[in-house]
Order: sequence, then C-alpha cells, then structure tokens
Amino acid sequence: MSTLARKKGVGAVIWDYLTTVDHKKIAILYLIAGGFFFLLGGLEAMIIRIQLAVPNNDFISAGFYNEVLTMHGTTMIFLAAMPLVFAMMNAVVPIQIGARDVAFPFLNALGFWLFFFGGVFLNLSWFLGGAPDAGWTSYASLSLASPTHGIDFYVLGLQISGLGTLIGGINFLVTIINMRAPGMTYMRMPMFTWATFVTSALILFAFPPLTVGLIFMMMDRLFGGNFFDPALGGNTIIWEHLFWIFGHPEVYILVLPAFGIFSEIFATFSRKRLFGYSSMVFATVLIGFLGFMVWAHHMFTVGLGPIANAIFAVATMAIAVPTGIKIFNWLFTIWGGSIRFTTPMMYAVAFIPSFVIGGVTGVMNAAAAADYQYHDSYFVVAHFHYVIVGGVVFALLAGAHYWWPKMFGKMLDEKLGKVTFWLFFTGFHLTFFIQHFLGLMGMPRRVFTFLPGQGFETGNMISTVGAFFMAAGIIVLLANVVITTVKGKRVGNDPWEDGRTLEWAVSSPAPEYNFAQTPLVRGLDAYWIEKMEGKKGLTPAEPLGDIHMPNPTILPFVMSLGLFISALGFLFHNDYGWGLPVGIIGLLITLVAMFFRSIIDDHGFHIPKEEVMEAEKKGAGA
Amino acid sequence: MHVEEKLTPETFPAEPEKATLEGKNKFLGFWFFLGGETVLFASLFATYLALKDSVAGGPSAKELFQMPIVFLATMLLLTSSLTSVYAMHHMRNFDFKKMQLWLGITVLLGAGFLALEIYEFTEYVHEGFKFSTSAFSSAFYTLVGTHGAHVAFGLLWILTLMIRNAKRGLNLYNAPKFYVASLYWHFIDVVWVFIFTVVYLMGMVG
Amino acid sequence: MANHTHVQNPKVDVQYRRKKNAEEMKHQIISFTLMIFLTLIAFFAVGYEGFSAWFSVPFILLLAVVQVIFQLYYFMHMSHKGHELPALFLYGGVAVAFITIWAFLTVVWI
Amino acid sequence: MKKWLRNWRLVSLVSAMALLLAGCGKPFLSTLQPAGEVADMQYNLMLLSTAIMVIVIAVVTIIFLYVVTRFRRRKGEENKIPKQVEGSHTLEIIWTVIPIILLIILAVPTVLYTFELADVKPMNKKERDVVVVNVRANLYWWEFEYPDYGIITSQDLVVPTDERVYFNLKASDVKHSFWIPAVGGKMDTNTDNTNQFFLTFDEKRAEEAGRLFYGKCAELCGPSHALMDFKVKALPRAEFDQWVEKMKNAKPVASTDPVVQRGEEIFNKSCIGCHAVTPIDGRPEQARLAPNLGNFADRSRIAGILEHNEENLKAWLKDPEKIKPGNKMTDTYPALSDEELEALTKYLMTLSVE
Ligand code: HEA
Ligand code: HEA
Ligand code: HEC
Ligand code: CUA
Ligand SMILES: [Cu+2]
Repeated sequence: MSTLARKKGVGAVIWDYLTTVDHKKIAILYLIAGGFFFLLGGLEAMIIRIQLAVPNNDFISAGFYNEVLTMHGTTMIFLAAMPLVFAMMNAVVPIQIGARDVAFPFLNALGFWLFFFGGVFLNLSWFLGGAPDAGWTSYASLSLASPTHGIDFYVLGLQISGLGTLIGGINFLVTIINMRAPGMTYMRMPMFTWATFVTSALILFAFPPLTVGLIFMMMDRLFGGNFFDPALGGNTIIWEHLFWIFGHPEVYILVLPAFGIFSEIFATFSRKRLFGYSSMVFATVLIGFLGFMVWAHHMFTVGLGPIANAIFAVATMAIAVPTGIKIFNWLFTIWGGSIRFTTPMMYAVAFIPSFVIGGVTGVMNAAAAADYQYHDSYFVVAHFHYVIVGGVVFALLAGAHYWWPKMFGKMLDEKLGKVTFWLFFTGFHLTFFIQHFLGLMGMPRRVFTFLPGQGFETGNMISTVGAFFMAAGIIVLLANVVITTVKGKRVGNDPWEDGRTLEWAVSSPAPEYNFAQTPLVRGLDAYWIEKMEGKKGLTPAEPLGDIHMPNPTILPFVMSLGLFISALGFLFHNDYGWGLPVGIIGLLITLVAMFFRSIIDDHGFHIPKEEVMEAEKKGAGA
Repeated sequence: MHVEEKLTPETFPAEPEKATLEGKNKFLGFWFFLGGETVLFASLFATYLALKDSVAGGPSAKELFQMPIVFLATMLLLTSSLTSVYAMHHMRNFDFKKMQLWLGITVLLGAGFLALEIYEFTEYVHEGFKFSTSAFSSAFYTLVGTHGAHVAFGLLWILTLMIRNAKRGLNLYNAPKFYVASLYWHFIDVVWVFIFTVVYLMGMVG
Repeated sequence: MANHTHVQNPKVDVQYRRKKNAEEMKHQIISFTLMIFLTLIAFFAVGYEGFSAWFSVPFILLLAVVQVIFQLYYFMHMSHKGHELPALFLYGGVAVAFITIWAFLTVVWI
Repeated sequence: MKKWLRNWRLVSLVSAMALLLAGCGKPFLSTLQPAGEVADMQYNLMLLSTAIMVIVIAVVTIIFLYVVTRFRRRKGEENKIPKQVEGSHTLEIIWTVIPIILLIILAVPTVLYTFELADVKPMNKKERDVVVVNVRANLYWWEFEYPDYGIITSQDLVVPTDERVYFNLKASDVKHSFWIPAVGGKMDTNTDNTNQFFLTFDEKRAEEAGRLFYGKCAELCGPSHALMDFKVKALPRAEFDQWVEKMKNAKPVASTDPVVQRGEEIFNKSCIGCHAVTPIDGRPEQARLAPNLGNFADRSRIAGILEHNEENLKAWLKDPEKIKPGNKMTDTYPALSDEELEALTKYLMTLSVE
C-alpha cells in the first residue's frame, strides 16, 4: 500500500475505491453516487412536471405518478442532497481543521457503502413489482394499505442508508472534536466546519426516531405488528410524530451545511472575514437546537388541538430570528468587501433573495390558523423548493464549483459554469414562484392531474417550462464536467487566489496524508493570516516525520452488501421460501465481517519521511 | 511507543482507555452513540406508553406480568453491572487475569438474564400473548426485545474481546475496546432500569 | 492517527494509584448497594397494596431516575473530568427523549 | 380581531395586497376570495403575514442590491485588501430585535385565531341547536350524514349560509383531508379518531360564487386522490330547511316508464348491495360501502368530478376505472350492455328529492 500511486489499471482503480478509507476518495464516491441520484431525482421531477403541464394529461398513469412523486422526494432528500452534503464535508472538513483524516476512517467507508446499498435497494423497487407510492412521508394508513412491495423497499432501503448517515454523523463529531490541529480552538474553526459539527449532532438525535418509525412500519408490513392498525389498538399518528421528529431536523441537516458552504464563499470572494463570526456560530447552534421543538408544524391539520398548535406555531416562528442573523451577517460580509463574481459567488449571491423568499413563506406556514389553508397545497411545495433548491441545491452547485479544483486538481470552466447558473436560476424561479399562487388558488399537492376550469392551467404550464430550464442548466454542467476532466489544466494550491482556510494551503488535490506537517493555527482563517504576513506556507506544529495512515479494507463494502442481501431476503420472506434463509445469510455475512473487523488488528502503516518529502517537492500527492 | 508494547503496572497509564488518540476517539464516539441510543429508546418508550392500554381484547399488562421473574432478571442485570465495574477496576490496575474473570462473571449473569427473558416471552406466547395480538403486544415485544437484542449483542461483543485477547493480555490497543464494551453494558442496564420501572412495575400497578 | 504521541508515561507511584482505585471501588460498591436498595423499594412499593397508583407511579419513576444517575455518574464515570462532551450529548439525547415522550403522552390521542 | 387589524398601520399595504391577490383564482375555489368567517380569518392572517414578509424581503433586497453593486471588484482593484471587520454589536442587536417584534405581531393573532377556530363547544352541548354534519371520507368519495335529521347524502354537501356549521370528520379506510378552500382551511379525516371543526358560508358571497363551492381531498390517499373532489351547495337557511324536509320524506316513486323499471331491476340485482337509494339509511357505516344515491339526480357532478349528464353517467357506469383509477366500484358488478346502461341511467336520473 504505497502512497505514490503508479499508473494503475481500471481494475486496480476500482479495487482502490472499493477498499479506500481515505476521506478524499470517499468524498469522490459520495459525489458520484449522490450526483447520479440527483440526476435520477431530477428525471423524476421532469416526469412530474411534464404530466402536470396541461390539465387531464395522460403522459403517465395515476398509480405511476404516485410512485414517481414518492421516489422523487425520497431520492432527492436521502440519496441526493444528503450524500452530496457528505461529499462536501468529507472533501473539506478534515483539511479545514488541519487533520490527516477523519477520526474513524473505517466507519467513514462503512457509512458510504451503507448509504449506497440502501439507495440501490430502494431503487430496485422499480424492477421488482413497483416503487413506493405513499409520498416521501409514507403516512401510515396509506402505506399499510399499499399493495405492492414498494413501501417495504422504502422501509428497508431507508433503514440501511439511515444507518450509514448516523455513522457518518458520529464520525464527524469526533473528528471535529479530537482531530483539530494545534491552535485551532472552537472559535477559530471555519464556518463550514461548525455547520458540519452542528449538522452531525442533529443527525445523531434525529435519525433514531426515524429508525424506530421504520422498525414499526417494517413490523406492521412484514411481521404482523399492529403499531398503526387502529382495529387492533394501533395509532397512525405515532408514525406522523416519529417521522416529523426526524423530518424537521432533517431539513436543517440539509440547510446548515449549505449555510456553511456559503459562509466560506462569501468570505473568500468578498476578500473579507466573515462578519459577526461568533454570532454566526451562535445562530447555527440555536437553529439546530430549536429544530427539535417544532416538528408538529407539519401536523397542524391533524387535530392535535389548539394548545399544541399554538405552541408549535410560536416555536417555529422563533427560528426566523437566528436565520435572519445569518442573512444579515452575510450581507455585511459583502459590505465593504471586494467582490469577485465567480460561479460559486453567483450562486451565493443568488441564494440570499431566493432563500429569504422560501424562509418567509416558511414563517407564513408557521401561522397555524393560516396553515390550515396552505397545508398540503402547492404553497407548501413552493415553500420547500425555495428553501431546498434555492438554499441547498444552490449551495451544492456552488460548493462543487468552489472545491472542484481541491477535489480533482482542475478548475471547472467558468464560462460554462455561468451558463449553468443563469439557466438554473431562471428556471428555478419560473418553476416555483408561480406555485405559491397555484396553492393559494386551491390546488392540492400530490395530484397526478388537475381538471380544466379551475384556473390552474397557466400556472402549471409556466412551472413546467421553468423545469426545462433547470434541466438544461444541469446538462450544461454535465458537459462542463466532461470537458474539464478531459481538457482541464492542473491548478495550484490556491486557484481562487483568495482562499482563507487551510484546505487552500495544500496542493490540489490534497496528498494522501493532507499535511506533511500538522500546521499550527494562529487564528480564524489560518491560511489568510499566513498569506497576509507574506508567508508561502503554513507554520508547522511538528517536525517532519513518518506519517501514520490507516489500511484500506474491503470489510465496509462486505458488511453493507450483507445487509443489502438480508433486506432482500426479509422483504420477500412472506412470498418465497428462500426469503428467510437469504435474510439470515445476509445478516450472517455482516456479522462475520464485523467479527473479522473486531479480531484483525489494524494498526495502519507508515509513509516514510523520505517519500513525503519527495511528494511535497513534486507539489502533488497522488 | 507502540500501542501493543508490553507494559508494566508502572508504565501503564492511569486512564488506559484514553491514552491513545484512537482510544480518545473511541471513547468519545461511543458516548455520542449512547446519546443517539437514548433517543432511540425514548421513541420506543414513548410509543409503548401511548399504546400500553390498547390491548384489543388480548391480555393486559396487569394480567401478564409477574413480579418474581422480573425481580430476578433485574437483580441479575444490576449485579452484572457491578461485576463489569470490577473488571474495569482491574483493568486500571493492570491485572488482566482478574479483569477476564470478572468479565466472565458479567457474561454469565447477562446470559442468565437473557435466558430468563426468553423463558418469559415463551410463557407469554403460550398464554396467547403473541407479537400480533394487539398494539400493546407489538409495542411490548419491540421495546423489551430491542433491549434483549442489545444484551445479546453485548454478550457476543464482550466474549469476542475476551477470547481474542486471552493470550496477549492488556495493552493500549485493546484497553479502549474493553472500556467501551463495559460502557455499553452499563447503558443496557440503564435502559433496563426504565424498562422494569415503566413497563413491568407500572404495568402491575395498572 | 498518531497513536505514538499521546501515551503519558506517568511516573506516578503505582502504590498511590492502586490506593485511589481501591477507594473508588469502595464508592462503587456503596452506590451498587444503594441501587439494589432503591430497586427493592420500588418493587416493594408496587407489591404493597396500601399505596395507590397516584403515589407509587411517580415514586418508582423517581427511584429509577436516581438509580440511573448512580449508574451514569459512578459506574460510567461521568463524574470524572473529561466527560464534559459526553455529558453534553447525553443530555442532548435526554432532552430530545423528554420532548418525545411528553408529546406522545399528550398529543397522541388513543 | 378585525378592529385590531383595521387600526393597524400596515392597513394601506394590506389593502393594496388584497387587491392584487384577489385577482387570483376562481371565487368558488380560491383561498384568496374568502367566502365565510373562517376563510376570512385565515385570509386576514395571510394578508398580515404577507405584509410582514414583504417588508422583510424589501429590506433584505435593498441592502442586497446596494452591496452587490457597490462593492464589486473594479478594474485596478485587483490587489485591494478590504478592511477585515469582525462584526458589530449594535447591528446584531438591531437585526435580532426587529425580527422578534415582527414575529410577535404575527404570533399574537395566530394564537388567537388558532383558539377561535377550535371552538366547537356548541356542537358538543347536549341540546344543540346548530347544524352538525358527520363527514366520512372514503376511497374516493365523501359521505355526509346529518345525525340530527337522520339523512345521508354523498358527494354534494348541502349547508345553510350565515351560520356556523359544525363537522365531525373521520375516514373509513385511509387518511384523507377535508378542504373547501374558499370557505376555510382543511382538517384531516383520520382513521383513528374523529376531528371536529366548523365553517361558515357567507350568504352574499355564496351567491356571488354561484352557490357551489369546490371541495377537495388534501391528503394523498391513492391513485385517485387528485379526483376526490366534492361540491358544496350553500343555501339560505329557509331553503336548507326545505331541503332537509324533502330528504327526510323522500320515498321511492314507482315509475311507469318501462325503461326506468328495467333500470331499477338491474340496480336491485347488481348495485343495491353497496348503494342505497333513499337518503335515510339506518345501516351501520361499515355497511355503507358506496355513495348514497337517494338524491343522485339533484347532484352537480357525477362521482364528484364529471359534469352531471346522461352521457357521463353512462361513461362512469361502463368503465369507472378509466375515470377514477383505483376506485372501489370497478369490477364489482357484471359488465353492462348498452341497453342496460341506458336503463340504469334513466333510472338513476329519477332519484331525486326535488
Ligand atoms: C432545507 C429545507 C427547509 C428549510 C430550511 C425550511 C425552513 C423553514 N420551514 Fe419548511 N419545509 C421543508 C423544508 C425546509 N423548511 C419541507 C421539505 C417541507 C415539506 C415537507 C412535506 O410535507 O413534504 C416544509 C414544510 C414546512 C411547514 C409545514 C407546511 C405544511 O405542510 O403545512 C412549515 C410550517 O410551519 C415550515 C416552516 C418553516 C420555517 C418557519 C422555516 C424557517 O427555518 C425559515 C427561516 C428563514 C427565514 C424566515 C428567512 C430569513 C430571515 C430573515 C431575513 C429575518 C427576518 C424574518 C422575519 C421576521 C420573518 N416548513
Ligand atoms: C432535495 C430535495 C428536492 C429537490 C432538489 C427537488 C427538485 C425539484 N422538484 Fe421536488 N420535491 C421534493 C424534494 C426536492 N425536489 C420533495 C421532498 C417533494 C415532496 C414529495 C412528496 O410529496 O412526497 C417534492 C415534490 C415535488 C413536486 C410536487 C409534486 C406533487 O406534489 O404532486 C414538484 C412539482 O413540480 C417537484 C418538482 C421539482 C423540480 C422541477 C425540481 C428541479 O429542481 C429538479 C432539477 C434537476 C433536474 C431537472 C435534473 C435534470 C437532469 C436531467 C434531465 C438529466 C437526466 C439524465 C440522466 C438520468 C442521465 N417536486
Ligand atoms: C363495491 C360496491 C359497488 C357496487 C356493486 C356498485 N358500486 Fe357504484 N360506487 C361504488 C363506489 C365505492 C363509488 C364511489 C366511487 C368513487 O367516487 O371513487 C360508486 C359510485 C357510483 C356512482 C357515482 C355516485 C355519485 O354520487 O356521483 C354511481 C352513479 C354508481 N356508483 C352507480 C352504480 C351502479 C348503477 C351500480 C350497479 C350496476 C353500482 N354503482 C355498483 C361502489 C359500488
Ligand atoms: Cu382522499 Cu386524497
Ligand atoms: Cu418543518
């Protein structure tokens, strides 16, 4: 397992990625898999929009629409947005804190493979009898009534990928607490690292309720449980609570890293320190905290009673305050700065008005009595696409452009980047702005068609046209990626020239060991400080020496594969005789792999000092 | 210093579980995991509480639960918590043999607990209280069964550690592993305290 | 990753450490005794006919909480230093646990 | 509450927006053209919150436009290093306090309205003197039972105007949600419990809207969720009372037309197991598997969505699946010939209480 990779065959590269525990390679895996699922979810969105372009359309059938709708929401949230967020975290956070890797490289790989197999499992449903069709929220009465195995795929697939997410969350918590370079106090951590930290804490507390909800649903559907069957004393509202106790924090799990990404970008391209850093940290923590007290705002119409509705309404509104603090701090980061409109900065700038529109419609939803009108209408669809696309997707696109050179050593083409931006930005507002009004005019969401004569025609047509703009933008982005990969020029450490944080101090892409010498951090924006003092590199905190690295391993892949096989077996255990044995065999595979993990000592290996020096001289690690 | 280096009581650090960075990471990561587990069990408890009276014509808590078995199980598990404290005590004193001994006792007590639970469940099933009898039964078996699964996993884990390290003794590579496993074991006990209180005792009160 | 760095090599007196450990073990046994005692009271409170549920339910819940505090602070060493973050996250979990249970007891009607 | 709003300084902004929004949608469907007390309250809240949000957006946009135009890096500034500002306490306080004030302004009426809208005491009094409707949602049709009058209708809800009408809401299969956008927000029909709320239908505005409001199912409930519509006829109290009387006294009239008789015959063979043909149906709700057809001919729509005419009725009877995918009537009766269709249609069109 040497460091300086020689030219390898395709097989060797694949094996390398299957067994890697390097956070930078795992980031690339997350990017590819998450990107693929984003295209899939986007394709599903396009199908939705085509179907809804005109009234009484029969592009797809009613049942199929529900499958597409459910898979669009589920895929986008669990298999696209979250993994892409994880891609950014893995690519950046360890380097930003001056670490050589994450705290648990093995678990990092395990987290990825669990997500990946969970996602593949969920999508197998398309070919094995039908996808889930009860909405991404999968409310209990409908999901128990659903006749195909779709919901079972949903339950087991999310269970597996959720486990991966939980592991990833714990990993980042420990990484950020224990692996920071000397001098990097909590209040010197870059904003994206802070966002990752709070997000990981949210994951830790939000995913268990989902796990439990999914267990109940699995029991009810596959093993004769009665949690949600009113006839035997069950209660469907329990599912709704569990889902939203998870579901609301989930939206902040998505958006806080987005905030973090934008914080980095605003500072970099305004050439200015983040305004009000400490209040930004405070606001992030507060949003995370409040995020757990508001879930019932998704259930205002369930009939929880006025007391619960009023409490949750007011609690929800409170979140506007810390979010507002962030918005104004960003504006004042730009204030007095020297802005360069690169592609990432375009997204960041566009994010502010877009997200504010989405945020304030959120506060409108929070007014419980008025939400009786908005709920389950297109007004809500408009709200959440404004925050998710205008916040999270913009951030992911911005982050991808921003850190692409750090991940791959080449800059994405700026011209094409801006074409993508304008297409996507225009399409986004065209698609979703009008949906506010559709909702207010009485159009419910999750409808596979609408009848003429209700005033919905024009709005839906505009919305569909907008979606095509977004698709065109994404296609340009894909072209950009291909062109860059083929013809792009290699770049140096700090290709944007205004980098402030530690990741811009190492070569692009970073060497396997990140830092030849662990740096000494002397303040917020550690690299900027060194640059301003006219230094080329960082101040080292340790002498040059051998570098200890973790061993690659196939076990994470095997463990995840085991669960995948097991889930497949249990899913069919009521239909086929092979179901139960396959289910058990799968579990055994996982257990045996865990056993090996436990008994094989893994002390890692060392990269000798000489090799490190040579790599550093060349300026590129891999 | 290499982590597997042979140590003596003099060189053995006071907090062996946190002496290496790996150890520190494990220690912290595991505590966070327990924070997540707290929420997991809370969701199970919350559901149990919401459904405990939904017996749908099946047996109710009051009719089913019997004090002696629960009491015995509680004593076994509580004691096993103490024995694992003993094990950690000896680990800190760098007395590997005694540590293994106390871990062994812990495992035995845990196995006894698990056997009692299995016996209890089969009795219930005979009395017509099956998993699919009512919402109450589903909630009961899922909550108590999840705890039981934790016990079983804990047993396997501690056993694996004991056997794997039987020959080579204590070092800074495996000390954190033992420590974390014992934390897990205590956590299982914490959960049981709430189970015997909320499920069994409150169930018997009615 | 640098597992070769942080091993303290305490030249502390082994004798002294032994003594401290033994003392701590004594505390552990005391807390164990108390825990067993609390458990006995809880079972007794339920077995005894004289108490109404209005008394015994809150009472045994209180006993459980006390017992768990013993577990956490003595058996799991949460009273020792270096447990600030574990405590933070554990109590984070407890907070979420608390509102979950509170919600399920109030707004899930049956 | 209204007085409070009137005194509000934003009143001009609010009314400007009201004008703007009122242009949106159809009076029988749009939440922006409220037609009753409940929808009014919600509309007021919507206007108030929109006003606040417009202010917020305006402030952000002004600062935003200023900073992105003023501080772009110009030619010759390539090496300029701006002053690295840490932050400002004064500013922090300003943008913490002002939003809090705005939110309090929104929160107070929100809480008040939330409690006001949950006031269902009158329907739970022993001696009640209000109109109560039991709504039962089914895949994909609605049943409206008037417990105080002992009558049942389906698909078309009939209500008196200018008074609070109270509803008991529940679902018999999966969860649905009961929503009449122009008249008031929705409430879920759960499978586990009965929800209660009230709506008010304003006489004047009902008339303007053609006395027929559109109602919708607002919770995903399966393939035909999109088509689970119902209609609401809002009548002046006197006319409503008349309607109730007619419903109570409706008796099947023997027809002399042989085609109708033939239709009745078929109906009694294939359909009566699920559909009742008198508005008085004493069977328990589990037995009421299909819409009550007692006043079918008086309805405004067939199956809640199709225009009410013979052609569409035939289309429905011939192949309901094509009209409402996944509905519970498909394949529950033998295929019908053209002649049988004709007969059934003629028969069904006689089922009237008017
Ligand atoms: C990234 C995702 C994301 C984010 C960040 C948010 C943010 C918020 N959301 Fe949203 N929401 C979703 C994703 C998200 N949401 C999704 C997916 C759904 C639907 C789920 C489903 O049913 O399928 C949903 C649904 C949803 C509902 C339920 C609607 C319904 O179904 O009836 C509600 C109700 O309260 C709500 C509220 C809020 C609020 C108050 C915020 C706040 O956090 C917003 C705060 C931000 C601002 C307010 C803007 C900036 C602030 C200022 C400039 C300061 C000044 C402002 C004021 C004084 C107002 N959301
Ligand atoms: C991260 C979350 C996320 C994202 C990014 C999106 C993105 C989009 N969504 Fe989203 N959406 C949800 C989460 C998300 N959505 C959720 C949770 C729901 C609720 C589901 C439910 O009710 O259960 C929902 C529901 C939903 C609806 C409501 C459907 C209904 O209620 O009936 C609509 C309708 O317009 C819609 C449209 C879109 C569009 C046009 C985009 C666009 O932004 C997408 C842009 C991307 C593309 C256009 C990619 C195009 C790529 C190609 C064309 C190339 C294809 C090539 C290959 C595959 C090789 N979505
Ligand atoms: C399973 C029992 C069942 C049988 C048998 C049945 N139907 Fe139906 N019928 C339904 C259901 C359920 C609906 C509501 C469908 C929907 O809107 O989703 C319905 C709807 C209708 C409607 C529209 C009702 C309205 O209020 O607009 C008519 C008319 C109708 N049925 C007539 C018939 C006739 C005629 C027959 C026999 C030839 C028949 N039905 C047999 C269950 C049945
Ligand atoms: Cu009924 Cu949707
Ligand atoms: Cu929410």
